[in-house]
Amino acid sequence: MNPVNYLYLSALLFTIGATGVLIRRNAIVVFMCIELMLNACNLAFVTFSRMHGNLDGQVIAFFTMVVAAAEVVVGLAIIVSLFRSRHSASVDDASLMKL
Amino acid sequence: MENLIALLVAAPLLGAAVLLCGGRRLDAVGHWIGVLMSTLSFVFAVILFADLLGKNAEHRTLIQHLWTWIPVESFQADVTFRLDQLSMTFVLLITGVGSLIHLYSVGYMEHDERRRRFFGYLNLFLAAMLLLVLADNYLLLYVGWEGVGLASYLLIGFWQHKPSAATAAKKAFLVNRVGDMGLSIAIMLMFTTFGTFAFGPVFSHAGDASEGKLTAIALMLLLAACGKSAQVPLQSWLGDAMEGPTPVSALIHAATMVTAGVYLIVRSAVIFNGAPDAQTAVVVVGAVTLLFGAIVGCAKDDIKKALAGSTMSQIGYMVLAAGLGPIGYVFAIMHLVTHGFFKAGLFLGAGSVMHGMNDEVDMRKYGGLRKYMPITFITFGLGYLAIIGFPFLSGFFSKDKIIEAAFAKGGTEGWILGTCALVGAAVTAFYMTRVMLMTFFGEERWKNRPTRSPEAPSAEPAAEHRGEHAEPHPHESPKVMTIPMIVLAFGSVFAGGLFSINNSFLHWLEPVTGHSEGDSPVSAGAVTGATMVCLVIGVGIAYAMYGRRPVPSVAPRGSLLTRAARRDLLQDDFNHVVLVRGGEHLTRSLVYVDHTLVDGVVNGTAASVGGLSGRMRRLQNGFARSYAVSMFGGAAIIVAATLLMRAV
Amino acid sequence: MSFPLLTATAVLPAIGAIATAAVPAARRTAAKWLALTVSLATLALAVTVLVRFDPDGGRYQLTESHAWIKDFGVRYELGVDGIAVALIALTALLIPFIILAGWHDADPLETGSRRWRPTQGFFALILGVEAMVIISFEATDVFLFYIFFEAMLIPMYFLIGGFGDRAHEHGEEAASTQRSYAAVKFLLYNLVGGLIMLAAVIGLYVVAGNFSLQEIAQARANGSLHMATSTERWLFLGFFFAFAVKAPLWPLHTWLPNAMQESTAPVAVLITAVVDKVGTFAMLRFCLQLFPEASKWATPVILVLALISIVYGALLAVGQRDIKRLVAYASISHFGFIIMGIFAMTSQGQSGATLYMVNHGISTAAWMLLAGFLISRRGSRLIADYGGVQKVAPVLAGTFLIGTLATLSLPGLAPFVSEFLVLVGTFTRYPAIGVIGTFGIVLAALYALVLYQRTMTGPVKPEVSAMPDLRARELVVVAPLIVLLIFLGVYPKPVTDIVNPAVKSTLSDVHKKDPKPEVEAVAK
Amino acid sequence: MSPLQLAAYSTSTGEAFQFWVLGTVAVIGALSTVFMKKAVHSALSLAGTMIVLAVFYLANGAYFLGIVQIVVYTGAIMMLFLFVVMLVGVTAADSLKETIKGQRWLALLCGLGFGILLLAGIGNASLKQFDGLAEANANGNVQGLAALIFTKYVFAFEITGALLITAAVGAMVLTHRERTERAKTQRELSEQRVREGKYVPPLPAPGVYARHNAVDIAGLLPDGTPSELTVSKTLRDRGQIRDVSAEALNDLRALEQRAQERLERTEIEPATFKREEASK
Repeated sequence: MNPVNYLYLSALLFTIGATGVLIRRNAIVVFMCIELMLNACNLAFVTFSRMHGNLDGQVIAFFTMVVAAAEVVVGLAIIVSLFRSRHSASVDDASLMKL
Repeated sequence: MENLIALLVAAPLLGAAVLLCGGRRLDAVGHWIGVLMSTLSFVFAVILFADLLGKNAEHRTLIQHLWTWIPVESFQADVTFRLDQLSMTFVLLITGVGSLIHLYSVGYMEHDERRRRFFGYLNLFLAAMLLLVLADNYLLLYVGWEGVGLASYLLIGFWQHKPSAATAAKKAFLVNRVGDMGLSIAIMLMFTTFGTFAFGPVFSHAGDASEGKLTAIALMLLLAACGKSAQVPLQSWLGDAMEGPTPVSALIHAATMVTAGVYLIVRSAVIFNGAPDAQTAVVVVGAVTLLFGAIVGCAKDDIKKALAGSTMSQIGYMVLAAGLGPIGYVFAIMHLVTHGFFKAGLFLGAGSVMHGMNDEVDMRKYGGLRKYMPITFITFGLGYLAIIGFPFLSGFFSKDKIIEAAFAKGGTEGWILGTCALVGAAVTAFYMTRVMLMTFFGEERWKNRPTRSPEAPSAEPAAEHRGEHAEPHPHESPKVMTIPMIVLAFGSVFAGGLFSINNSFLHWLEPVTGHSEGDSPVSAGAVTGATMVCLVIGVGIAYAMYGRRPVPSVAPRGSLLTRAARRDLLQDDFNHVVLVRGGEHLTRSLVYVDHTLVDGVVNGTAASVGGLSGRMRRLQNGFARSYAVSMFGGAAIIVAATLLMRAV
Repeated sequence: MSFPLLTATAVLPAIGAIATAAVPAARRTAAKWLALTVSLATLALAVTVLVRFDPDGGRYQLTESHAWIKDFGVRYELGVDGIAVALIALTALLIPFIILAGWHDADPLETGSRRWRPTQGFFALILGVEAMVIISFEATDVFLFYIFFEAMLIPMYFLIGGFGDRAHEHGEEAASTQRSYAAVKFLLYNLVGGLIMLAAVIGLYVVAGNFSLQEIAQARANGSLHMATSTERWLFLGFFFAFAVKAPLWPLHTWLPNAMQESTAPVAVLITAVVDKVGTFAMLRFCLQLFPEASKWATPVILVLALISIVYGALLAVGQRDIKRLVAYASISHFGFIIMGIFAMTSQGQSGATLYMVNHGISTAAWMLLAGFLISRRGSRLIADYGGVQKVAPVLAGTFLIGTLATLSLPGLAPFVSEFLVLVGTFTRYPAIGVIGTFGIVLAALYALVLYQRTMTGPVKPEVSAMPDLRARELVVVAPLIVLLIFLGVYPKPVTDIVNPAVKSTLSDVHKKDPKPEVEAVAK
Repeated sequence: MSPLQLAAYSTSTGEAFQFWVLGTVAVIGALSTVFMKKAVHSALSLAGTMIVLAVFYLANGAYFLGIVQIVVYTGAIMMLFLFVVMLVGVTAADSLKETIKGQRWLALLCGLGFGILLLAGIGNASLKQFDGLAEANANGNVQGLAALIFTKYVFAFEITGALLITAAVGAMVLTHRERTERAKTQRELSEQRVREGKYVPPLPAPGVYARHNAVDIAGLLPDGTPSELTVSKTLRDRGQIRDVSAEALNDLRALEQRAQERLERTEIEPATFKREEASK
């Protein structure tokens, strides 16, 4: 098997995640989809690391994880406070930006 | 001596400034300031005249350079005055007759609360008119030209609370502006042709220019003259201008301003001499106007309008003479001067009649006034005799010369012009006799007429101050008014004779205008005889129609020609329909076009951008997911573009 | 280093504007006096510029030059030629009158009105406009000019939109709506013009590598800077469009009637007599000097447009029912004359056009301010609402008549000199256009006299019967303007002496010489 | 081509087998993350996908990351998700029904297009070189990573640390509610209720007679209609009220029918009659 397949898988997962972001209304699920996209990227990084024979890709994936963790913390905090004030976790409810 | 020239203009200008800016404080003495300033100017004129007489004919041109007015590269306009025989003649006429009319106005305008302003305007007129005749270049002449137009505007509209007066004033100014346009184009043409528009260089180099250019310049000058001198086709304003106070009609619209056109043509003699086609146009205009004015004068019942028609006709004579070239220039000016006397006298007489008749202007409501106003009757009568060319009065000499000159033009042209002039003389005799008979002879039609209802607007609002009576009590005017009339009557009687002794006037003007005797196919005696025959015919018909039969106090319907003549031969109607109505429609539709089309295109663009934005705004629905789709789609497109670029 | 006189002339009103705005709200009168004092001081500085300027000296004088944005070659470069000096003097002269005429225009309205009228702001904005206009006249750096050319729109926008006539026939709400419409229209028109010009300014930088007017003009003259024909034409059009909107030239004129109609009379004067002059001035200074060939290429079209402006503006003025709109259309007609004079490319035409800018400034100021006094008395802008004012207020009517006569270019008053020069200048090169332009003077007489006749003469209308005559303050505003009109009409030489050399160098920039007369009647 | 290089180009059969099986699982997990109706199910699916990914990391020689993936992601982050799901509860947003017009189609189109583009891009790329990590991992994977992180990427590492702290503080700020005013006393609250003319007495209790005392069942009004006021606000917002009024009436009707049958009475139904009256 050619390891390029990992990249195909990564692309597939990324696309699924992106589509999920677009069609789900529950903010938590949207968030999960974003995590899925990040993980897809990580897979690609790890694969690239293997292809190039150095560990830089893994380091980047590591950073991605850290950043993802930070993002999840803040994002979930936002969801919680949003739910507190609006009693809803729907991203469509936060549509005050329209004219 | 040259330095006096500026004072000629300065005196009345100062008077005007003082009177117009002085305010109510000067109300009590304002009119005397006006008279003083105009008389002062006359005195200067006499001094200068004496000085000129003391010099050789070749040295009778005085130049006074005051300051450089508009210097732009080769365009050099100076404020420079030129006093030569021609302008001297005019200066004397203007200041002399002007001073007399100033004096007359003191009495005539006595009860008008705005008399100070009236004198201010009169002084302004004098200044502008003097500037016109003294200017040494066409641009400065143009200043005077428009200046007299302004004064005329102000004076015609002096009783501006009357809408008719205000409209007449505006009309006069506008029609004059059309003429002014001609003058300004003529100046531009001169500038492109000669590089200057000062009299000296232009006249000395006129021979070098092509005939086409000269014809163009001359035709434009003719247009200017038509406007100012009320010649066909720009004559329509003069009749309406009679809305102004009568002294104004006498001074501006009879004696001086309206003759400025003749001055312009005679002054530009060199140019006209080089443009025979333009001269033909001038004589045609003169001949047509002479008949036109005469016909109109026959039909009018308003004494002032009848006189206005007469003025038009007489100026037609002058223009005709001026168009004849060197044969006629001198006679044009001579008739101008004599006409200045007798027409001013006639108008002052008419003013005096109106003064005594509660400002009634309709001659059908006069009659038999000779008993009540003897001085007015005599002076008016002398003016009448002068204008119809009664032997050995002023008009006889000057008009006869013009008719002779017309025949002297030679060929078919000469015969046609001469005949026109003769017919004009007959018609003149007719309508002037008609005026005379209707006013001073016959039954007293002003008696026992139905009282005027109080609501009816008075013909001249000054009447309000003099007390409105149901029936007028004709009376002689005060001395301050009759003295000028008597002086003018002297002029009407003797001026022509004086000028003709030894052809003194001819010799006086010849150095400026040049002169040549035409070869007349008819002898001078024959022309005089024919003129006399015409005169008798005209007077006879008038006597038959108005002396023998009672004059109805309401105008009969009259023939088609009469009715047309009453309406100024329908020229006003033509103007109204074509120019006024057409103009109104044009402006109205332009306003519409400006609003809907010019503005509409821009507003339409704005509206469509606005509409598009409104549509685009819907995309901003506030849903983060929608925005995310856009981003995602955008990203996809970018990736696709990158791939495509790499593939290519 | 010598005293930066030009900077001072522009900076003083700017400081004055800030100081006026900073006056506490309660002390309105102090703010007014402060603004008036500053404007008079600016006038004094402008007179100093006028005196220090040597007509026979170099082309640009009193120059100042400092590096500003080095990376883009933008410099703070000032300098004046005769044309600019005349216009700076005009601006500095008119502002005190505008302030004085608008003395009560920004007073708070009677109780019951919800609108807030910041007096300080009104006068500060006027001074701000003055500063920007003056620096636009002084700038010899294209970018510097552009900045102030555009920045002017901001204070003007607020002046138009924020302060209108006190009375309005359709009530306060309608007035407010129309006012903001007019202000937005003004802004949009000029902004579009300005943005197109910005593109051209950037294009010029790309081609020339710097923004200095003198350097570029010099490089163009000695051939070291070559521009492709099409490039030059596009750049020219970019510049010209902005100036034509500002000027305004038909068919880009429709913002002016709205703006003048809705603003107060002093602001209307500010628009037409001062701000619009920047447009025509810039045509002379930038279009002709930077793009001589393209200017010549576009001349026929521009002349025809100018001609249309003249006739069209005059005809529309005849058809107006609103006094201020009438004045606006009259101004459009007059701007047609100015543009015609500029593009006739003769010394008479261009000197006449410059003179016309000055004279039109003065005459329109007099006419419009008097119309404003009239309107403020009756509370209506409609011509039909007046009649017989002459009888009630003779001084007002008399001065208004002089303004009317100046508008129709009566000889003896200043506008005649310039109008005739423009016509002669055009006629020598383009006789047909000159002749049609002359029709404009007939039409001018028509609209001007119609206005005078309908408002001032005739029977006295009951509503105007109690109208007071001119007050002392108003007379102080009008009298000097009228004196100036007469003086410059009789003796315009001081102005022509300053302007002529500048026009001569401008003409040599476009390689044009006056046509020779057919007959050499004048010995050289 | 040496066997070593060949090894770099292809992997062992075992790995291939593992990839195809677990890859399928990962895709299914991802799909169910997106399409599961309940957030809890989504979270669980995601956790599954992540574990699969962890295995892939291990397979790709990223031993450290594989472990971290399991510990941090699946262990910590996914638990956090579940915790929030619990906090927020099940909401109406869980419905898969689309509310924005055309959104779903656009999203699917974009997703499909993007996916195809990505796959095509990868397919197009010339990914010939495949070095393998044998050399890099010679001193151990963790040591290799540490060497990089603390030398080459030390600044990024530090900054990431700062980011983490900031995120922690940020989360705290976001979720912490500071009282800006004094809490109202019970007295003040009751006075306010009276002032505003709101429902003054204590709220009615949920439940119907003694038959249903669950909190999600609305109490019945005298005429038999359920009163929403009796149910707690949270349940109301979620739309989780059970309506048992019909049940009670049915029971009543059944009871009466039975009584009728037993007592052989003819029916007079004043209750039904009244109800109809009331419902009008």
